[in-house]
Amino acid sequence: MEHRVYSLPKKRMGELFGLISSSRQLFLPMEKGGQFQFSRVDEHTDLEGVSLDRLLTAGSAKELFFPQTQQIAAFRRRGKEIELTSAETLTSAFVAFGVRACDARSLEVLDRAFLGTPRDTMYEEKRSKGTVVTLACNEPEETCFCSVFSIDAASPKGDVETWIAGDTLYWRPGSEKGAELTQELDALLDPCSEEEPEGLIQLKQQIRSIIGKLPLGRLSLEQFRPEALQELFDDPAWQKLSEPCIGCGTCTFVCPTCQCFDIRDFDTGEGVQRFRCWDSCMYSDFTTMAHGNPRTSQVERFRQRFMHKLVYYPANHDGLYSCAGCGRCVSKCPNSMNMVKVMKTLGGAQHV
Amino acid sequence: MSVDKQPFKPLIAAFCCNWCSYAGADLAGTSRLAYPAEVKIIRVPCSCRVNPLFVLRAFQRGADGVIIAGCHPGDCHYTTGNYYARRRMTLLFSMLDYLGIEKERTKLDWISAAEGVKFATVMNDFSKEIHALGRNTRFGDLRCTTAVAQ
Amino acid sequence: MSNCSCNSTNALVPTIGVVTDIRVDTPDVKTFRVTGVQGGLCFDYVPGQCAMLSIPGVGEAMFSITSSPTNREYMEFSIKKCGILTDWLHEIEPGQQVAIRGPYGNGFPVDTVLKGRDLLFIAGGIGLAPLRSVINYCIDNRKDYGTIDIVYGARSAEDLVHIDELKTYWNSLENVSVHLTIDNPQEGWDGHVGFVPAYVQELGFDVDRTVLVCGPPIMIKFTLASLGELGFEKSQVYTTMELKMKCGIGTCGRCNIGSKYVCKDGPVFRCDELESLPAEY
Amino acid sequence: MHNSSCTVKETARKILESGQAERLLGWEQDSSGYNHAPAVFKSAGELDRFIYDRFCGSNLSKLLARLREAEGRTAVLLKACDRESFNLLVREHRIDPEQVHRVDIECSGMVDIEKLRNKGIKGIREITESGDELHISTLYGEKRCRSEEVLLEKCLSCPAVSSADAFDAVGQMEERSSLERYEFWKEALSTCIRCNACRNSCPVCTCEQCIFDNPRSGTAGKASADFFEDQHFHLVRVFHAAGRCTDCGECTRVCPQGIPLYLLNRKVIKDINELYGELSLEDKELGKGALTSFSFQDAHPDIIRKRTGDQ
Amino acid sequence: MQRIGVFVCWCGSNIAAAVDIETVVQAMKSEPGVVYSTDYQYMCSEAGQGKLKDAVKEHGLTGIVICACSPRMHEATFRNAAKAAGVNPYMVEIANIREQCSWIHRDRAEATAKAVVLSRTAVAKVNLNTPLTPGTSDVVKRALVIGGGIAGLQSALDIAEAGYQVDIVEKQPTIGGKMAQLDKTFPTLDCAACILTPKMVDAAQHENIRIYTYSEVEQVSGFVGNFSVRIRGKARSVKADICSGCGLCMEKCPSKKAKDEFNMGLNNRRAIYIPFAQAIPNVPVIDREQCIKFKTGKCGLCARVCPADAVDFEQQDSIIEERYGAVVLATGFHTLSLEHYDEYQYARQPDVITSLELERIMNAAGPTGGKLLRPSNGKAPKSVVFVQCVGSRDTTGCGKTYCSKICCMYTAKHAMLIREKYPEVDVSVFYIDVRTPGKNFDEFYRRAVEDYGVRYIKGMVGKVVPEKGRLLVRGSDLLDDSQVALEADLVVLASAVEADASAKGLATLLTASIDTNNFYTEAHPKLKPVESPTAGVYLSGVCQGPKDIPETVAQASAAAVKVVGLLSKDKLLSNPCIARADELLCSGCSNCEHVCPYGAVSYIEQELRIHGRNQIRRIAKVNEAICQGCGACTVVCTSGAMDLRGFSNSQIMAEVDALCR
Repeated sequence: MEHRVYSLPKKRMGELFGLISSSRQLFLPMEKGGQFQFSRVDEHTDLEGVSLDRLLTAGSAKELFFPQTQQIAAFRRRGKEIELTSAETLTSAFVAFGVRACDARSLEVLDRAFLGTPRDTMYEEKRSKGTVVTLACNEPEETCFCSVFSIDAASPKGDVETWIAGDTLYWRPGSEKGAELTQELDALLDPCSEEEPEGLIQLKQQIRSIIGKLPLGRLSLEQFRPEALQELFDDPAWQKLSEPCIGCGTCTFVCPTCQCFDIRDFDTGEGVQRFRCWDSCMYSDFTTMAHGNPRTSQVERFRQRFMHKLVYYPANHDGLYSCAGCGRCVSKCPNSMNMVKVMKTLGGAQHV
Repeated sequence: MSVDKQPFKPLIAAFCCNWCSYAGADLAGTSRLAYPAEVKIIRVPCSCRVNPLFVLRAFQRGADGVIIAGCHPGDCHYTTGNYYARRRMTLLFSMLDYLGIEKERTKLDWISAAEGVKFATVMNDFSKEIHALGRNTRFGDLRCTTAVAQ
Repeated sequence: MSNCSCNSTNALVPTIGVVTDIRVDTPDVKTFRVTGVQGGLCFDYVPGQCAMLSIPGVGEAMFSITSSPTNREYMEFSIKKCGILTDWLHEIEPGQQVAIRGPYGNGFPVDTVLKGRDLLFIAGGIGLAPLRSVINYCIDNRKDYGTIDIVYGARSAEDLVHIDELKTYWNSLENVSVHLTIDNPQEGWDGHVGFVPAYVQELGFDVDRTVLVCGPPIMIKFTLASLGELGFEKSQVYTTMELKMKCGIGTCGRCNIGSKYVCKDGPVFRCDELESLPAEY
Repeated sequence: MHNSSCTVKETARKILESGQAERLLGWEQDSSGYNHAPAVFKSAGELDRFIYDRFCGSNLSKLLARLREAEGRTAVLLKACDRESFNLLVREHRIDPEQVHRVDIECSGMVDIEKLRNKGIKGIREITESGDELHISTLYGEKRCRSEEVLLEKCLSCPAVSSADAFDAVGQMEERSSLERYEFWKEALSTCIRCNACRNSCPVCTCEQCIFDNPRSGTAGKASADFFEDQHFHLVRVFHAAGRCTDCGECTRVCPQGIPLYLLNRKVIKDINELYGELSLEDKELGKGALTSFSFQDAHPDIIRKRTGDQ
Repeated sequence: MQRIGVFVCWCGSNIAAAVDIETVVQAMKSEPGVVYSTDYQYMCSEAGQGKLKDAVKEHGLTGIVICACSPRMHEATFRNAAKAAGVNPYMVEIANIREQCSWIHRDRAEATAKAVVLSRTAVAKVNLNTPLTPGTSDVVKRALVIGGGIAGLQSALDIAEAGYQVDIVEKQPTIGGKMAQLDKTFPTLDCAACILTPKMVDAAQHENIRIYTYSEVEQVSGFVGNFSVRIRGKARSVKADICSGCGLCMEKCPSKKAKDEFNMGLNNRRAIYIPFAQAIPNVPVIDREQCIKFKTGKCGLCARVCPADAVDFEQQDSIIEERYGAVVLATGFHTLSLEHYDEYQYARQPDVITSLELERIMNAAGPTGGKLLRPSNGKAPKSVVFVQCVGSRDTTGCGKTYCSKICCMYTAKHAMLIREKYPEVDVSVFYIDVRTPGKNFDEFYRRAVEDYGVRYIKGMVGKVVPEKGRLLVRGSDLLDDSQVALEADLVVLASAVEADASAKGLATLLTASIDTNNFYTEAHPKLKPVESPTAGVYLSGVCQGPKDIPETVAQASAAAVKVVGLLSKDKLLSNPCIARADELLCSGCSNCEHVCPYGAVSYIEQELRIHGRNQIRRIAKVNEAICQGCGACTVVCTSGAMDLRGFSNSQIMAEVDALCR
């Protein structure tokens, strides 16, 4: 079912945020400590910090659904006894506003990883309580390559899709959840008369024309097929590619689709809290087990990350790549090594 | 919560070198020189054994003040340990201060085995300072102490 | 804070079990008997599946269940001392509670492929642990399976786990043969001496059996070669890779070998499947 | 910068052609025009992709330390700010100077692409330099920017580039009240995602295994459950670098969250300078640092308490 | 996991009066690892220790916590009790609930709560304790004494008398040192040679003593109980074993221009010479820089006249390698060079001399045959002015900041001796303070002033000006608040005592630390004044700091006792609470080596297997015989590779955690 488009004067967005946050938690891209992050907004928040012009938050919207640390359980030990004192806490309903198309796609990638069998109930809980309001990318960056993965930044899929065209915010529910939220905001949102208002059509055209000009827009995925797995795995280029890699976790932590985690215990003195936290396949001890480590060199770890995104994941998920082309790794890698360079090097002759 | 109404009972970790300050504390005890029970001593061979990690750990685990006591300069059982400790702790205290953690929460003092009186005085004074500062809310670990403010 | 003991649907939240008995197998292997706090099994499982044991504050690790699910009273884990958690487990006494979650992985195809087949079990060292579950399952459902041959070796006689069961129980059963070997000669050992792969070749089994192998990677490698020489196909051979499991549910990102996830697609693999994967295990 | 870029490339070529070194550690050009990655060049032929321009901020010393076990000599290009870290790595035996052909190169300051972006410049397609101005061609039109406005933080205190005092910002921070400092750092450090970019790029952090990674250290931690853990991580990181940090600026450059880590490192350097001054010649010869040496006259830590500025 | 037993002591009412014992006992029962918790009136008593031993047996304890008095009191007691019960003594920890709890806290609830915390802290530590065993090492039963002055001789003689072998290494051609140059000694005025030379002979003839003169220590390795030392014996050019010491060679030697060092350069000696008549060994040495044969190849007169054919121009340095269990440093001092003290005209005026030069002038065997004569013209002086503190207590940076300690007394001695022998000579002394703390010292000084009429002027000399063949000494008289100018024929400067130049090099060889003045640092300024911080290295005499002869001898004997104590052991037991580096974590940075006060850390290249690959790594190794367990190294080790047994990082952190819980 196609939902209709609503509009709201841009200057009344503050009211919109107020209304949303009155019933649900609201997360918006805000400037904090010089960086752009999704931050919780409530009635006390100064909306000055809200930044919808800046394309990407430093970290992705993933952290709203799969936080960097998340408690699993708590225990108390007394003598030989172990008591399970609490399990995960429940999440209240929330809205993530201003999620870009790439981040929205990444949730689809995470869904497939976390919501298979067995289901990851912690993620499921967050996912079911969160409503994703996307925002079209008026000014894509040179680091963007979402179009390579057939993502349309001009029409970002989400529970609600929004656009800021000039002085107007256009709003279109994209799911039941989105429709529900839209209903709650009835008082503010004006249904548009046309199916697609003129301003919106223009904006989409404008965005698509820029996307057509993006320098990374023509990367090829042709080589990255499950059949080529072994060939890619054995490619000698990994050695050279991984040379600058210092084994930090920056790319994995800013990546919207990276999902690796570790489970750790923290002894508070009173009890033990078991939590999970992001981990990175780039870390030297990531796969260290009692019996050894199957990936002892950085080149193996480096290969694992990119093979996972470009080959292993699609092989298991109907060809869906575990990369959304957001470009965060392109701009954040300390030593300027990234997905794009990997794709260019291994992607065959068309890039040379 | 009712917790707030209880009078503030600080927790002070005191790292004492085995040869001078720990003996000084013993002398204070032998001389029945009182100092607050919130001061609790950890014995280390030398003040230079005190890793800044231990100091940070104490704060993380809810200590309100940390004091390190060693032999007077020139008297170190290992000749030079306290000189290294002095530099380390000066820089550590400075960094803690720089991060906005009250500088009165950390202290280093030289207490010899003969200075039972000094031991008690130093601990009494330090404890007074910590009482005046109140609970440590600027460095800790939320999971370890419910008292740390949000 | 809710005080639940806990009916959480979260696959990462364990339940509490209790260690009721500890048996010393070798100088560095002990077998732990675990039941639910109220007795009985903590959960149902099939042979070859694993469980995550943990002591909160110490660590969490995956172990294959070495008892057979036909035993409804308790589960057993044979655990080698090799890390922080296992060091700790080796120190505990009966009555100690542990956190446990599972079962994880696919298990051996005991009710499908293996049914009606002659079986050859080949294990080295602690590698007997997962196979023991299958062996006992087959013995308890004796009519469903053909002959059973067990080739088992360890560094020395002291390092053979479950030695009593091997010598006095399994070996006494009809159509069950136990072939033991140790790496180097030693006093008081009158059995076979030599590495497992060589022994397998020496014993020269017919190729109509289905083989289940578990042990150190180097042993598996050479055993596969020996089996190949005897004419076995890789597709007749199963092994388990539970050492690579971490979260147990295939999401933490560690267990993949190429596009296969040990937690989801394994830990039991047929060797021809394994062969098609990148050599990163 | 163009001239020196050609000279550096020429130098690199000579080194590889003459066999003075088996390989050369430099930078490889990226089509973005700014995202140049450190790279190892093994022959003069590979130097086609060599680049040295305004976007080669990374310090190659750490990567050099990783090449320790490579056969034969490695040539390395060292900017002024990188030389001290090189020296430290030699001092701490992480680099064998016998195995290194060291080339000191000139630098007139490196551009911080983040600063450029923060100026609202988006969709960068090409950057050219003209005098002290950068001309940036973007998807959204032509932009200009004075290069000195977008230099990396470390360049602002480099004597070759700027006359600014490296410790001004630290001094200003010290002037603030204790509570203000606390609030500042709480905000700054709580954005830390513990990606370890600062640590892994730091030439001083060359432990075989970091205590934060070692489950037996008692301090292991991967991610922060609260701000205090970030505080702890950065305190320990800075403290472990105390007396060794050469202010090469890598941590600040690489932080994906833009945390002003230099304010921490420079504070320690400032303290050491003010409290202990230069090392004695003898200590220097022995390879000691500020925390592995002492003087009988060193100040008592109470000097910190006597500082002005209350809560 | 341990099986820990907790024993809470009442200490009669000392603890029980302030602490509720039962609460502590009960609280410990739920602590991790504790399998038994009990109390007793006096744990340290036989019965208490018996209770401990019984509990170990009954409960299979592996760790023990005693909640009682200070570990400084009874740690050893309980460790021994544990040992007797079959538990490693280092598995015992003491919770100090008396000195640090019951004796200082009056509020019973508060004291009890604290006792619980202290006890659980000890439990937390014991949980991480590991059994430790002291290391052992062999002791080579031979001592090395470096320096053959009175200090070295005394140490050597005492060690030899105790029955141990001693080698003395002396860099001069003869033993005897500075004392041999002295004329009389204060305050008794007995002749130095008369008391020294018998000792020299004793040493030379002692069956347990070997003397290497004209020799220097070149290399030292090893550690307490087992030092390997390389000694270079410089070529004398005279075969010591066949030389009879007849002296013919010296008489005939045509090279006569060398300054006689023994006489402080006041006269000349031959190129082949024996420093002084009673020198030991009584074997000449050829000064190759002065010898005509060595310079031109011609001459060789000495060889021709030698009846024993002992002269050997071809002689090479000899190298002696020997192992020692202990080393005594007795390198002594020299006097500060006064070349730069222009105001005193020392370098320009021959009649401005140092006190040691005066010693030689006054000595009957000296250049003037004991007559007080001016070096410039050989005439008797009418007026002598002494200046004290030349280069001592000097904060201008020119000299030394310390007091040289002996100058006040020897100046009084000189003044007195001159006045006694030459009553017609005026003697004045410029001084800052007169320091005479010693037996009969002040009396001695007063005698100089009161009985011998030496004029003491409190004040410093500003300038010495040559005037009409005499010297005008300008100074201030602080007591009189006036400027004074004295005419003198001889000005004697009490130049500062300075550590011998060899001290620094030896300190490096032996990792014995020196202070800013190059005096050796003692292991503890009060309690270990004759030990250096390096185990097995002892200090004797002025090399440790200025002192007079009796003090030097006292210290020398003290050092000897320490050496004897060490050599009397067959094996050395080392403290097991020492540092150890985890080789897989060590990154070889050397920072631990830099801070170790004992030189216990060294680096080796070791092949390690990492991820199935062999790698050669530079890693730290702690010498267990040398490490004293201070822990300085552990804190500079950022990776935590270096840890201290008994006080490990994890133990202390566990204590912190338990304490803050």
